[in-house]
Amino acid sequence: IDMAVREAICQGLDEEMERDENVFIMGEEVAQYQGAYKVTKGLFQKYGDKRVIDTPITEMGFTGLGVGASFHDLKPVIEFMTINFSMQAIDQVVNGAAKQFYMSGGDLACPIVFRGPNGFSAGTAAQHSQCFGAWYSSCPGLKVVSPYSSEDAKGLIKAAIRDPNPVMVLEHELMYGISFPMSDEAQSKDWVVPIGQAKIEREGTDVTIISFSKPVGLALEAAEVMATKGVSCEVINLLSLRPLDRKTIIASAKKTGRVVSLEQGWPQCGISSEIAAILMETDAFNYLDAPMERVTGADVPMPYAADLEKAALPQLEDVVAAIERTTYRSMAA
Amino acid sequence: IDMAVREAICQGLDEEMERDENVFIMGEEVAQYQGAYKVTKGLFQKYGDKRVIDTPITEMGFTGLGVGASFHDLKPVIEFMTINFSMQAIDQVVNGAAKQFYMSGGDLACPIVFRGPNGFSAGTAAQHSQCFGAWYSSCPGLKVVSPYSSEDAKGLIKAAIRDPNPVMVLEHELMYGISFPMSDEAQSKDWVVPIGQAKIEREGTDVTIISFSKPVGLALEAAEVMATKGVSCEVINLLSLRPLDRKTIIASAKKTGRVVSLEQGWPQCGISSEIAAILMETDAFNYLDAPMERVTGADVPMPYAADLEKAALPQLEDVVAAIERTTYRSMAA
Amino acid sequence: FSSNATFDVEGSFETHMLDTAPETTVECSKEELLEMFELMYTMRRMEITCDNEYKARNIRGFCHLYDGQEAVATGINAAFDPEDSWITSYRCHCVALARGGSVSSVVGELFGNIDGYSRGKGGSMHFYNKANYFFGGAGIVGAQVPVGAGSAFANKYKSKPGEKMNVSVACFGDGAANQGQIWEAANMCNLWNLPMIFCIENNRYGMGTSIDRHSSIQDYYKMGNEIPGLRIDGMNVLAVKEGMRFAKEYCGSGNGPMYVEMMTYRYHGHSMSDPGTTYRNRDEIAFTRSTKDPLEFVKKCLVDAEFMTADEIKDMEKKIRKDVQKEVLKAKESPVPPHEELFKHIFATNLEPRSGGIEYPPHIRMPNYENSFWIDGKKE
Amino acid sequence: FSSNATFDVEGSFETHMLDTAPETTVECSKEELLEMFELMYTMRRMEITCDNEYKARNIRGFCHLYDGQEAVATGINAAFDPEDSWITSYRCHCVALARGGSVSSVVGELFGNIDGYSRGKGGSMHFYNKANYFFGGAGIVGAQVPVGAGSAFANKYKSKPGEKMNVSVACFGDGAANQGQIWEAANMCNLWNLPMIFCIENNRYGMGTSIDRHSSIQDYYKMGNEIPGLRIDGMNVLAVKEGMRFAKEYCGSGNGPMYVEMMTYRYHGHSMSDPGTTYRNRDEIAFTRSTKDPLEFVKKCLVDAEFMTADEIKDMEKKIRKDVQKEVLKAKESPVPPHEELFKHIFATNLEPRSGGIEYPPHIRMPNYENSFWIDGKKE
Ligand SMILES: Cc1ncc(C[n+]2csc(CCOP(=O)(O)OP(=O)(O)O)c2C)c(N)n1
Ligand SMILES: Cc1ncc(C[n+]2csc(CCOP(=O)(O)OP(=O)(O)O)c2C)c(N)n1
Ligand SMILES: [Mg+2]
Ligand SMILES: [Mg+2]
Repeated sequence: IDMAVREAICQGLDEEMERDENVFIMGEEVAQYQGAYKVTKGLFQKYGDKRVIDTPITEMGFTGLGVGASFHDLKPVIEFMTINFSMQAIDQVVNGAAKQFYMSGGDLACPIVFRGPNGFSAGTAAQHSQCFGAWYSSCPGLKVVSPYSSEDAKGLIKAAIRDPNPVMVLEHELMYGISFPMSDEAQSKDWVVPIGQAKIEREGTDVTIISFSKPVGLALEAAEVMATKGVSCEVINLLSLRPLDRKTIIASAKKTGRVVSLEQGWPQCGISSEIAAILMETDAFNYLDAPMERVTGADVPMPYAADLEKAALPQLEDVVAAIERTTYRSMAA
Repeated sequence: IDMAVREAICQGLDEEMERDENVFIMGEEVAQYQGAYKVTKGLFQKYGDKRVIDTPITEMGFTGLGVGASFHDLKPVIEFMTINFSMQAIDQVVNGAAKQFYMSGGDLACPIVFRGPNGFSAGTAAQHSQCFGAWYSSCPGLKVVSPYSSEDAKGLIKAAIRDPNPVMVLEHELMYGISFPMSDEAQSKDWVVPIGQAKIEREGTDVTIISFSKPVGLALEAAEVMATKGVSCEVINLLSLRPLDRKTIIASAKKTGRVVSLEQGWPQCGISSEIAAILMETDAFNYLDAPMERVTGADVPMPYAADLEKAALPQLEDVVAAIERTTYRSMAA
Repeated sequence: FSSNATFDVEGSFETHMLDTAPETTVECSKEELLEMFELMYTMRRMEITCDNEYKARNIRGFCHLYDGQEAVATGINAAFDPEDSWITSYRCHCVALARGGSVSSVVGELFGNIDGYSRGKGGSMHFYNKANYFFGGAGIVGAQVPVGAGSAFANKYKSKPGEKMNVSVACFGDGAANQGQIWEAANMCNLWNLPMIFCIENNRYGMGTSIDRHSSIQDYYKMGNEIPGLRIDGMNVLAVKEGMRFAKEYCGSGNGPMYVEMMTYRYHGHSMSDPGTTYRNRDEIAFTRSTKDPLEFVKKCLVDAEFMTADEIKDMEKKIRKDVQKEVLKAKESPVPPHEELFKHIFATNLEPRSGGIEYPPHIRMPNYENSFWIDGKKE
Repeated sequence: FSSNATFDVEGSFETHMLDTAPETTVECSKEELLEMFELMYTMRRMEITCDNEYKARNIRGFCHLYDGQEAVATGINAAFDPEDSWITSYRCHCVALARGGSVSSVVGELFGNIDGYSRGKGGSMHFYNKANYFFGGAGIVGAQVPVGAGSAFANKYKSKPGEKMNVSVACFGDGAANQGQIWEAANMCNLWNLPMIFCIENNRYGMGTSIDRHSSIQDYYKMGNEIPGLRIDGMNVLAVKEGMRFAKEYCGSGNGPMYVEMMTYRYHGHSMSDPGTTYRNRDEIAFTRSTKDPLEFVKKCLVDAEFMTADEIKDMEKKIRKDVQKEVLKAKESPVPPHEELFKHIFATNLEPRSGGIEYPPHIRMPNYENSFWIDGKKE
């Protein structure tokens, strides 16, 4: 069957709430309104106001409250209406949740899930379009995952809820309505996507395209285009930004010898930068036939006008061009 | 003459306050207490409570207030007692200040300075030791500078105050008490270090060490050690993390063919990662004789115990080892 | 026949921690009342046009409409001097209009055109007009309030001792009102006696959540605790004007800040994606429209004071509708921003509006290889 | 001769928005009062030892001492059940002690030794004891308060309807009290009737800033606005105990949160780098010490009730001083954490304390090349 990403997340939440009565959902408009993007649809009806809780618009407060609740072995799932608003609460996420277990010498774990749509969403301009992949993934103690398909989305939210650590789930608003096939396994209550493992979405031999979240789709499109040109692309869907699956990245880079990274976020100190560093510092480097190319969002606050917005984001031509560059450009002797 | 970094910053502030009565200082304990680290010593006495203002411990509030004041062509200099606390205010810094000019289509500039000690400070553990270089430098619209010496510190704070954009000045607590020689130019009221230009602290021919803030000193030490081993190191003091001076980085990489980056912050998506990406995506790549090495803080929340703390931070041996690795390891054919 | 009339606003106010109160009558000239009506009706028509254009897919993203709340912005505008500062939330089209925008510049922004208020770069939530002391437009709930306090700070900083100060108002919603940064700003304003008005537009819902579910204090004008408060009938533009005159007088005189609560209502859903009928019933909306509509109220005032006849008002409405249409057409003719705008206005070069040139980033990812490498804005 | 005595605490309380109030007398047994004295004196000696050890450079970084405020933590401890949750600021040594720590584990942490409270990883600001419902120790001003509200939330979540709930207290300073997130937490606790006590330890200064310069409301017990408040003489351990009993009863019964203000004083500077004498004068400190010292107060109670003679108290003090010394020596014997601790306890593997093994990062920068490349915790 096919299932939209929105429903896949909701199904994952539902199954985990059924499985463990300590799981509760908290956030703005998650209950009676069913979620600003309807991700939590039906859960308030099913679990009531004890476990599906509408909050005031006070991110710092309810994030801290969730952290405290998690100390009692409850499992809060905190929805940020968009991850942009987590900036108001980022001290609680990073200084509170992420560092907690370590600071306490292992006494006090913080099993909490943060989730919500991350990064670009059409026509919402600079304050509502920031990608937080790089920032959060830089923080030891936090796990950071980012699904692409419905199977990913369900499996990762379930993994996040079962994890005894703070996990940030970076979803993508423009993916909520997209449908993907769900395998039989993925439909089962036991479907969990392990955190820390990337997925090879498409095998290939000539170039590796590494991405996460929505642009994985763009990578797959680009791979199709390149196939018609006789270039075989391997597409890696990172799924987890921390821990980052260096093994898969390195193995694929060694295999194909060419790497293109692709993300919607800003370039400087982004996930692509980190991939460049990994390739530099490991023996993958010796297998590169061309330097890595990065394709990222433009280095500007997101503009509103449609044309500018398009120019600020990686498009198919950009990815294709980058792939082609890696085949022109090659290592210095 | 010699001058401690603390006094150099204070002198810069003083000169700019004298020059422009719209400049004011605001933060916790900046006035009567003379600054938690005594950076603003004497300014309250000289300029009074109109222009040197103690705030309540409400970072989000006074940062927003500073942003609003800047809209009236005042020039707020906001001190964060440490930059860690800017996390409470980061939404105002990034969504407020940094994106403002762009979002308004160029109508509304936000001339504001944020400053304070960034990153590691001895024995203060995980919540008080985070480096924010990478995060802030990823944000278009913000300028980010980080001084090493007293000349840097004075010249950059003055440049920041004169800049019509929001500027984040990342100082280092453990440098405040360190003295450096001040040239005649640097002692003058006209001493301004241009934002966006790196400085070559030491010229060399074999390896380039790129760093910022306190570890520039470590890089210089390592260069001394390597000199005794017959290796000539060029040391780049970035000074500005945004705009990042790619030109100087690239030119030096081309010249020496070997690059080691050095920072105290976490590795993932750090400034070192960005340098790796720059080397990958430009023709500097073709000049590399060995892959770049990064030397960074360990990927852990900062522990308290002295030994662990030391292990969590780059030491001289680490830098030397990395430099030596770049001379062993070389490009694949 | 006098061209001034006196209107009764008795019962429009409640006070908290105040020894004085606004007047219970308001005098208003024909010209002024007409002007208010014109502005309010233009707001109404503009917002309805936005609704249509949004549905026609000419406007994208979020779009928060102000119809129902027009009396608030109009009354504030009438009470304020042009040099008084104003900042509000994302629900800002009509404040942008009041503070020196044309309908075509507002709607043009929503169309993403270069002649839009923010050159097409801001969209619905991001209008600013520095020359007219209008500072947004803020997408982040609550964030505008400390920023507004910064205007109050600047007003005090620049004022001469003893002189009346210009004031600053920050408008925010009932949903925003419990944001911690608002309290942080209130504390500083109170400590430092800043001329600041915290203006809560209580339209009874923060998105789909009614005030009793998100705020433990529902008398918003008392939220300032020891800070004086004033509740105003926000559907009555004359009461708003008088209340804000009072607040401006109080705060501008160095008495410190004030909390002002406007009792109002939004007719539309929260934004265009919200039908606005699942969490409140249609009767409530219809009842408010029929009994409390701020436009009907002004019209009644115009007729009662014999400033205008019903027919004259109809003619005027017709004219305004036409004007709005014309403005929308004009907005549509504006071109979209050229590509180079993408890299313009990231950094200012001085404090004049529109300073700063195009700053090509050092490295641009472009389909065209030739365009992809830049150093200092030039190809490598 | 009864081993119980009744003490007068009349005048130790002020209330806000409350119909009831704490009792004006407190009954206390000899054992209990002795226990309180023992704890308080141990706290005092421990903090003085920390001061010395800091000056001897055996303790690094920040170090915030609690001497002068001992009655607050001790009184809370006496009023609370072990399952009541407790969180406080960085000034947390003595709460850590009250909640199941030994002097050696507290001081050992400050020495950075492996047998320290947090295995040497947390230092002065980071003590936690999950088993004893003690949740820190927080380095970020104000941040502990919403977290404490999370404990209150969990208590309600886990309670059966109609049953008395365990409560949660978050202690914070007068300087912290205007942090916005505290108000955000207060609003939620009030909306949802959470059993939460907001406990302000008003020691009259936030670092070097006196309350009149950082807070527009100086009656902190009224800061909750419509939330009931209670001001307690925080130098009187019996009043603290009675006041907190009252607050626990009130909040635990489902009446919602309470603001509690403890009037107290810190003898030391803010932290070890602050002499604490530039922004307040020595007379103020000396006067408080001589007239309000919380330890002198308990001693007087012990003698007045004829529980102990002055000489017996002296002997007891001597014994405690010796015990503290012994504990410090013990702490010093503990080794520093082995290097592998650097990569331990980054992630938990389950919810039991100390779960999670060593997680070598995938790539470690090490002087030794051989050790520098790792995949999955193994060398490449
Ligand atoms: C910090 C933050 N959290 C959440 C949102 C999403 N959001 C936008 S408007 C809104 C409701 C605000 O309600 P209210 O303050 O009453 O204003 P109104 O829309 O009624 O004018 C929410 C939750 C946001 N923009 N910023
Ligand atoms: C968010 C934040 N801002 C600033 C600091 C630095 N700081 C630590 S303690 C303190 C003063 C707090 O005073 P108060 O709340 O009265 O507590 P007390 O120290 O008196 O116990 C400050 C400013 C911090 N740790 N966190
Ligand atoms: Mg509202
Ligand atoms: Mg205090």
